[in-house]
Amino acid sequence: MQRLIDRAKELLADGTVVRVLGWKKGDLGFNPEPAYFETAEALDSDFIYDGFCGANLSKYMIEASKKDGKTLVFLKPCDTYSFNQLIKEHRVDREKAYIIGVGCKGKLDIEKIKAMGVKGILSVEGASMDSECETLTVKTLYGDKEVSYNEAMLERCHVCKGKEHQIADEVMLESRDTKDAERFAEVEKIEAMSPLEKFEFFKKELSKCIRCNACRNVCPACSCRKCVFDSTKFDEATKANVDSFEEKMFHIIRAFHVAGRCTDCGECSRVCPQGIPLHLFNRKFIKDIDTFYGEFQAGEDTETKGPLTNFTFDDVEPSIVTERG
Amino acid sequence: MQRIGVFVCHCGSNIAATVDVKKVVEIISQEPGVAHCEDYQYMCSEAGQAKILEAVKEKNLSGIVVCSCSPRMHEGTFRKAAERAGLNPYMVEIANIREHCSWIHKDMEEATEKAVILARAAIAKVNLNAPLYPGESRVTKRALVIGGGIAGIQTALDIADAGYEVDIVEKTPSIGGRMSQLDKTFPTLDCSACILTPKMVEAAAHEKITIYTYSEVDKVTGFVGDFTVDIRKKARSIDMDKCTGCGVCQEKCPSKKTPSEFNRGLNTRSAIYTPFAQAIPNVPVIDREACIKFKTGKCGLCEKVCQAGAINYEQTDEIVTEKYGAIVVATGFDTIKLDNYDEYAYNQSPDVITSLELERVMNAAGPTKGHLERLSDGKHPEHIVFVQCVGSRCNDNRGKSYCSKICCMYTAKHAMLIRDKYPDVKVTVFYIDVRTPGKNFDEFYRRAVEEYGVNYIKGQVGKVAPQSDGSLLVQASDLLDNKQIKLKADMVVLATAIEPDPSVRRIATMLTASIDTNNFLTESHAKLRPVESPTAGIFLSGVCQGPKDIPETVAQAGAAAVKAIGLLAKDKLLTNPCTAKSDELLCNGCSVCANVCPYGAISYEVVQVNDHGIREDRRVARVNNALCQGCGACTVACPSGAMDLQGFSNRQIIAEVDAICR
Amino acid sequence: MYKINKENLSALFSLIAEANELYVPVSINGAVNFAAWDEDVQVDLDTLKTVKSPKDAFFPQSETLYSCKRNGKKLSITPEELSSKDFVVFGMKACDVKGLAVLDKVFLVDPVDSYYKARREHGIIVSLACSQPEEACFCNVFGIDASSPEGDVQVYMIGDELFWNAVTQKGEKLTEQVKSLLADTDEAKVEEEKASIKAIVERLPYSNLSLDGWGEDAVLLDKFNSPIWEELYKPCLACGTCTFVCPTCQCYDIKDYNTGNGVQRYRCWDSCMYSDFTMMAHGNNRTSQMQRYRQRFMHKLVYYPQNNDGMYSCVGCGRCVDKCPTGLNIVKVIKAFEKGGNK
Amino acid sequence: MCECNCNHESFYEDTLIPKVGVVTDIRQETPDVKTFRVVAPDGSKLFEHMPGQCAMVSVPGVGEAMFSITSSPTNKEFQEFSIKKCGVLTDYLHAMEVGEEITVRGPYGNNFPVETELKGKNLLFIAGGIGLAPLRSVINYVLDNRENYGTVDILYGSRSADDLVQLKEIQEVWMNSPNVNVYLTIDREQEGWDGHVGFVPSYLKEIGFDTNKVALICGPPIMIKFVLQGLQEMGFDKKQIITTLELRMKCGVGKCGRCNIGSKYVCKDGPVFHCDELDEIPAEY
Amino acid sequence: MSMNNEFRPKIVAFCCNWCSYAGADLAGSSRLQYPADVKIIRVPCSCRVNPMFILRAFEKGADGVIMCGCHPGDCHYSTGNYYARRRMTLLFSMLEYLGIENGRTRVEWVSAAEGVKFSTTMNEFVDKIRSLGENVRLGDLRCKD
Repeated sequence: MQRLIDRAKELLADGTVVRVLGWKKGDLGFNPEPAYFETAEALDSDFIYDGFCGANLSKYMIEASKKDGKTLVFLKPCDTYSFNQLIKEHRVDREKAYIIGVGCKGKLDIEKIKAMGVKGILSVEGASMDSECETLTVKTLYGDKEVSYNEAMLERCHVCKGKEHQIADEVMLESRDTKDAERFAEVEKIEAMSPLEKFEFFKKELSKCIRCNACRNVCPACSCRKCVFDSTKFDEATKANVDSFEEKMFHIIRAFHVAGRCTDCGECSRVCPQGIPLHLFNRKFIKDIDTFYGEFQAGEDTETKGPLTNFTFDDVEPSIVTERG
Repeated sequence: MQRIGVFVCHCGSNIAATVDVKKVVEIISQEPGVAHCEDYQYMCSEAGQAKILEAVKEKNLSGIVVCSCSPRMHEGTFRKAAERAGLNPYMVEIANIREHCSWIHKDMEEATEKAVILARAAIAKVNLNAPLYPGESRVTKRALVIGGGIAGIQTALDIADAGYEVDIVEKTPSIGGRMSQLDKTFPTLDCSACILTPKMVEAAAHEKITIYTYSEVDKVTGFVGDFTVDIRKKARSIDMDKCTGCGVCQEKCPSKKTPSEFNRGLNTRSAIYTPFAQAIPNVPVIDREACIKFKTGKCGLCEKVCQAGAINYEQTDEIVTEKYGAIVVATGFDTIKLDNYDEYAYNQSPDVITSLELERVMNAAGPTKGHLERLSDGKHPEHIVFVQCVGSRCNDNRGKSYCSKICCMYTAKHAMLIRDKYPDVKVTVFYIDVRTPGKNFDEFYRRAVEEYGVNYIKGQVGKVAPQSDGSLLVQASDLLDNKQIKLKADMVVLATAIEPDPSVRRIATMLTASIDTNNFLTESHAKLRPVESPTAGIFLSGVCQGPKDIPETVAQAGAAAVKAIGLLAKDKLLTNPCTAKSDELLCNGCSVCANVCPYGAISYEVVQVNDHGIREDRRVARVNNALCQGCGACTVACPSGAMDLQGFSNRQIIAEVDAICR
Repeated sequence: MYKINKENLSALFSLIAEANELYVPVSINGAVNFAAWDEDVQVDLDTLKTVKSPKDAFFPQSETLYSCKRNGKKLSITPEELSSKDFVVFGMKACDVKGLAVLDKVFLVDPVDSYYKARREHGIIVSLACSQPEEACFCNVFGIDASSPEGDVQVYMIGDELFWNAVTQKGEKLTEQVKSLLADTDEAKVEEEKASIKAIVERLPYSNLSLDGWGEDAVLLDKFNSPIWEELYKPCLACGTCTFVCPTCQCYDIKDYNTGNGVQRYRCWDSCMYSDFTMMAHGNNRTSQMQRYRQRFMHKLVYYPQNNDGMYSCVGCGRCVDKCPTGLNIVKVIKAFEKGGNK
Repeated sequence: MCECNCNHESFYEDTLIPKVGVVTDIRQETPDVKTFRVVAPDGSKLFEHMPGQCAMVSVPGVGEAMFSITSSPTNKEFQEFSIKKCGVLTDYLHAMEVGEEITVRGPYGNNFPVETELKGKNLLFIAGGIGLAPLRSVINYVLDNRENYGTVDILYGSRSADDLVQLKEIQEVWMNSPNVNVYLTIDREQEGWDGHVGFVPSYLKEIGFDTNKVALICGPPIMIKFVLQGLQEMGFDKKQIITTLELRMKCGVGKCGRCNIGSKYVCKDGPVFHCDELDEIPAEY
Repeated sequence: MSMNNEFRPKIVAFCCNWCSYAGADLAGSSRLQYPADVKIIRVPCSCRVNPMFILRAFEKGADGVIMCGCHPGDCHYSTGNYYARRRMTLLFSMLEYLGIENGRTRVEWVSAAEGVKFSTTMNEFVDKIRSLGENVRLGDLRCKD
């Protein structure tokens, strides 16, 4: 981590960048926040990069692109897909970014640690990039607990897209291979359910939704200046939290709008205060796109036409859905 | 919020018989925003339109809903009426309560309820309508005629005479079409070739007309006034400029076994051939399927004998791309296949022929040099039986439901000609009805019966059975005497139904012109716009629109020409104002809309915006209204809803959905 | 003081549910929230904090105010019926109960909100002491005693037993209804538990948070104009998580829903963090996220206290600390100002 | 359930539940301003109010917005709202016909202190454009209780002569009332206008009022800013100047959180403020 | 709605102006019957149909939604229906994934000549929706009162 700070200071000092977009230490040791640093002092005192720095900083680059001067941004391998996609959509300015691709050993989900019954967490040791990242020692008000690093990882890290950065000016720190699950396994499990089971499953999950919009606002693909659900364009800005329909509409359309653009960065599921596995919507579209139109990974590059802005003459007919079922 | 006037049309009894129009008015009057509601017999009539004008003036209306026939029928009429009333023409919406309601439902209560809902949807939409203003587009002063039969030739001549360039595309090696296959024409008995050939020559010689024979339309893009068409000139294997039309190649060609298309397969032709002697252009083509050179690589005789050196085996298809302001479809017809009519033994006996084949038999240039003879053995026939309505007016799905219109007359013609030339031949005609509506038609038919002693029997032929002695046994019912009869005949001539040329489907698709279930091209209005397709800039000439005889075809060809001339005479056309429009405050500049636009109508620019106090430079989409055709692909691709389609906006469609589902 | 064995909880709930609607913390696929009780739900009293505070039992996230029908040009209005059935919210924590006191000062002051008032009148609160407070808790900072929650009935979960102490008349009435299941007991164990809770509270990481410079006596414009806000707001996503999990946030929107047969005018939670919150026909009071971010905390820590005799509009439940997607929260705000000399 | 729409006596009354109002008169004031007269379906007045108060006018399914009540409380028959066409709801209202029904709830907010502070005082009204709407209520109240107040000066300006609202009343009633001076101005020269031309703040300076007055001002923010400067230059104390804020409100009852500025809720504690009070709250209005 | 003996579904049909709407017109002028439950909304092209419209219809109480456009290759705007085809395939697949009954949504390509196909399709679709019954999984309960 010190290497990151030193390199950032260098780039600030030599004028390559005028600010640094990274993570700032939280007050509890496991709640860092995305932050801008403009001085060496600030970097020294507040910068952090460890297992809890899950936040994908690429979306912040939309605002940073409007500012004068270059911004140094730290992007994990999975974040770089989002950044590429944002370049493709003209939402960020490549010229305004100095990208340090930063290694990743899998990011942690404090909610998962809590779900293991660990209460009153004061600090977590073993999450720094310097450590082995195999076991975490959790100090709590009610004694110390040992937790497996792997088991505390975010869902997305178990289906990691790989250690490669898709775009970067330089790469620092080693990454670790964390993939130990099939990306579409969960989707397939649902696909195998009966219609009623599927419906009950999603109904239950979506009944938790509080329409806080965290999933949308954190999503690098949901970069609309004004979401259709906030504008009058579709007369659909209703805000009501009614189980019967609103959430379904919101989540289906949100997933549809990011279909072919979603890089599967997993931020939506990470931030959902109710722990709704929102990636299951996006990943379903990804799976369908792969099946129907050939494999496609959004954010692999900045040029390719997305699957929904493309077609072939012999695409499958919509009736495939009925025939398949 | 509009002040809306709703007008419910009875359409005589077309609507009013199934929809309780008064009740619709009663219910709709109570809808919010409806300031006026009335019904009328015929809204499209002058008096009906006057009602709109009056109500707009009196009630200060700002939006109009007409509950009537399909908007494809009268949307334009009512838009014009609104314009005369001082409203923007796009403040009109049509609720289609005829084609989509009264005509397909029987239960009055149900149909009325549906009519109310359709009206509500239109009201909901018009509430969100905004005035739209058309832009302008230029007109290419050149017309394309697809099909080089009498219809196409006549249309081309008329357009060319008015001073505009015309191209004819004909798929066979020569222009002339079906008419060139006919022997004589009713009711005057002129020689068909004698009246057609001069027209063919005139067309070929006309400086404004370019003829592409052995060619097909490959691709059509663009829109009224500005079509771009790719014409595929199929490889003729002959250099047209060099060929002198001497005909030696055809004589020498060793491959002579191909059934002649022109003679309806009654005899054969060579692999290198002109379809008939008077063909225009008088340049042969090589049928590569039949040509020995193409099949085996050996031969090349024609090349050797051609003194002009016109044979070119290397020739390939050539694509000519040309721009047109108007397109006339004149693709004509063919007779239906008789595979479903085993009872007539058409496939079993060569002596059962179609009327069109009889034309060739009777023709001096035909397979029998004009001698009437049995094709099986060349024997002079003693008795010929004509069977009417073969595949026409059919109520099962073996044939066509419509009347082919020309059969009664040409059968009378055939019978008369045979009796005139061969008084010894007995002629019997089995008919269901004899239809002779036309100038001098009935007189003509009566002459056949009265002067020439043709035996007309009202009845249906049940079976034609070839006999071992080479004759045919015709079993029929005599409907007037109500008895079964059996006749011995030497030849049976089937008045086979006609159907649009099969190529028309592909052409209609390219032109986005509508066709009906029988593959006839649909006219824009059955009565009032019979020669125009609903697709702007596409006109209909001849049998492609419906069965007709020659004078009717020529009349329609002229009418189509006049419509095309009317279009070409304009310097500019008003463009459809229902184009996409981007709200720059919502636009993300993500380019997704441009990615799906088929017209390249969307570009991006950086503009300074004031978004509720936030001033910044943004990359935003701009729509070129001259290029945008209003498909709406961009509006769905746009995630933020910044891109919307004027006239079919998101909120308008949602308002319709809501109104329907409420 | 009464007690009941935990094994009998289900019987207790079904007895309560006989005469009342009953809301309890229910776990749905791992997320615990208050929900209507029935025999099939998975009651979870061990998780300290529900994701959403139980405020929506009293101030629902969405509620219809009235329906409006149009008949020709005539309008008719049918107000929604007020809640008239008693309901019990079982397991509210001290902070959540205090949260209602904060809402009371909004909804029960003139003009009184009838919908909220009806629910308050019919709502019976069974509060549960926090035997294991967690790291994000700082209710003590606002003078709330986690070991002795307010409410109509206080409940303690100690070992295998649940201790039941009716505090108010409503509480007594409820106690009567379930008395058949309760056994008399003394307060010894409860006192022990209280002391234990207090001891833990003292060790909480935020227990010493200082509110100096905030509240009734804050210099409003100094705080408002402080440059510190500029430093704090940037990671904010402008989502509504903090406001929707908060027990004291009360901002709402009033909107129409067209059902096809008429219009339902409903009220739903809104968030002052949303970019379009103050966007109104006549203009927009707060156009930047900094302004909106500042508004939320100024309201909780300055405006509200100044209007309500020093009572803060924060109860230290720590839900925003737990749930903010980018690690922002009210504690960080208070600390930042402390570091900046409370200016 | 009660299906009546006149009174809800059998019902609880919640301030969020509106009353049905019938539009009995619509006057086109300017090209984009109409004045709507509203009464209860039984013909009675919807409610009583004080000058400066506002009400929420709504068309169900279309929208709801706050408008100041422009009629004077001394009018015992009806309420009036002068509404400028500027959005979905106002578009709808402008398309309405006499006899249609809307919903109204209120009155909301505080009022100009006509019964306390202003009594016996000389009054100076300064309005720009549609800003006359709330002041008209006060002016008519004052004129109807003429003996309770001193001199009345009215300075009113608009973009053009066509944009002056309530012109008929100004000319026929106000100009003919005792001890009332009306000063009209328009921004730019216009054919057929022989009155003053120029912006309100500069006209204010030209006229030059003495400070023995209370000034009541309402208009676009830019006008208020310069009028305030002008008045202070003339020696007015901020305590002598009363204004009413733009109606950026939603619930009207000080709870929904939108118009919360500092410790004030504009809809409840305002919209009428003394200018010195405004200095004490954050500049978010 | 379904109270009086027979269930009358609400069905929204989006028809492109050039092919399917004309096909529906032809069905009309050919007097080919199909149930009045079907209400047609005219759109310029199938690519104008936003998934929001379809979900909106279900929200407001539709029991089935069918989209008709020109046959692939025949689009008046040349490519519109290709985009529509991908959009609808993905949307329908998602709806199926969410447990919405298969068959409540359908896409059919109907040309202007296919009046018979239009009416047959509508008859089939109405039968299908009748067999599926009322749409409860995607409707907004507030619209049911």
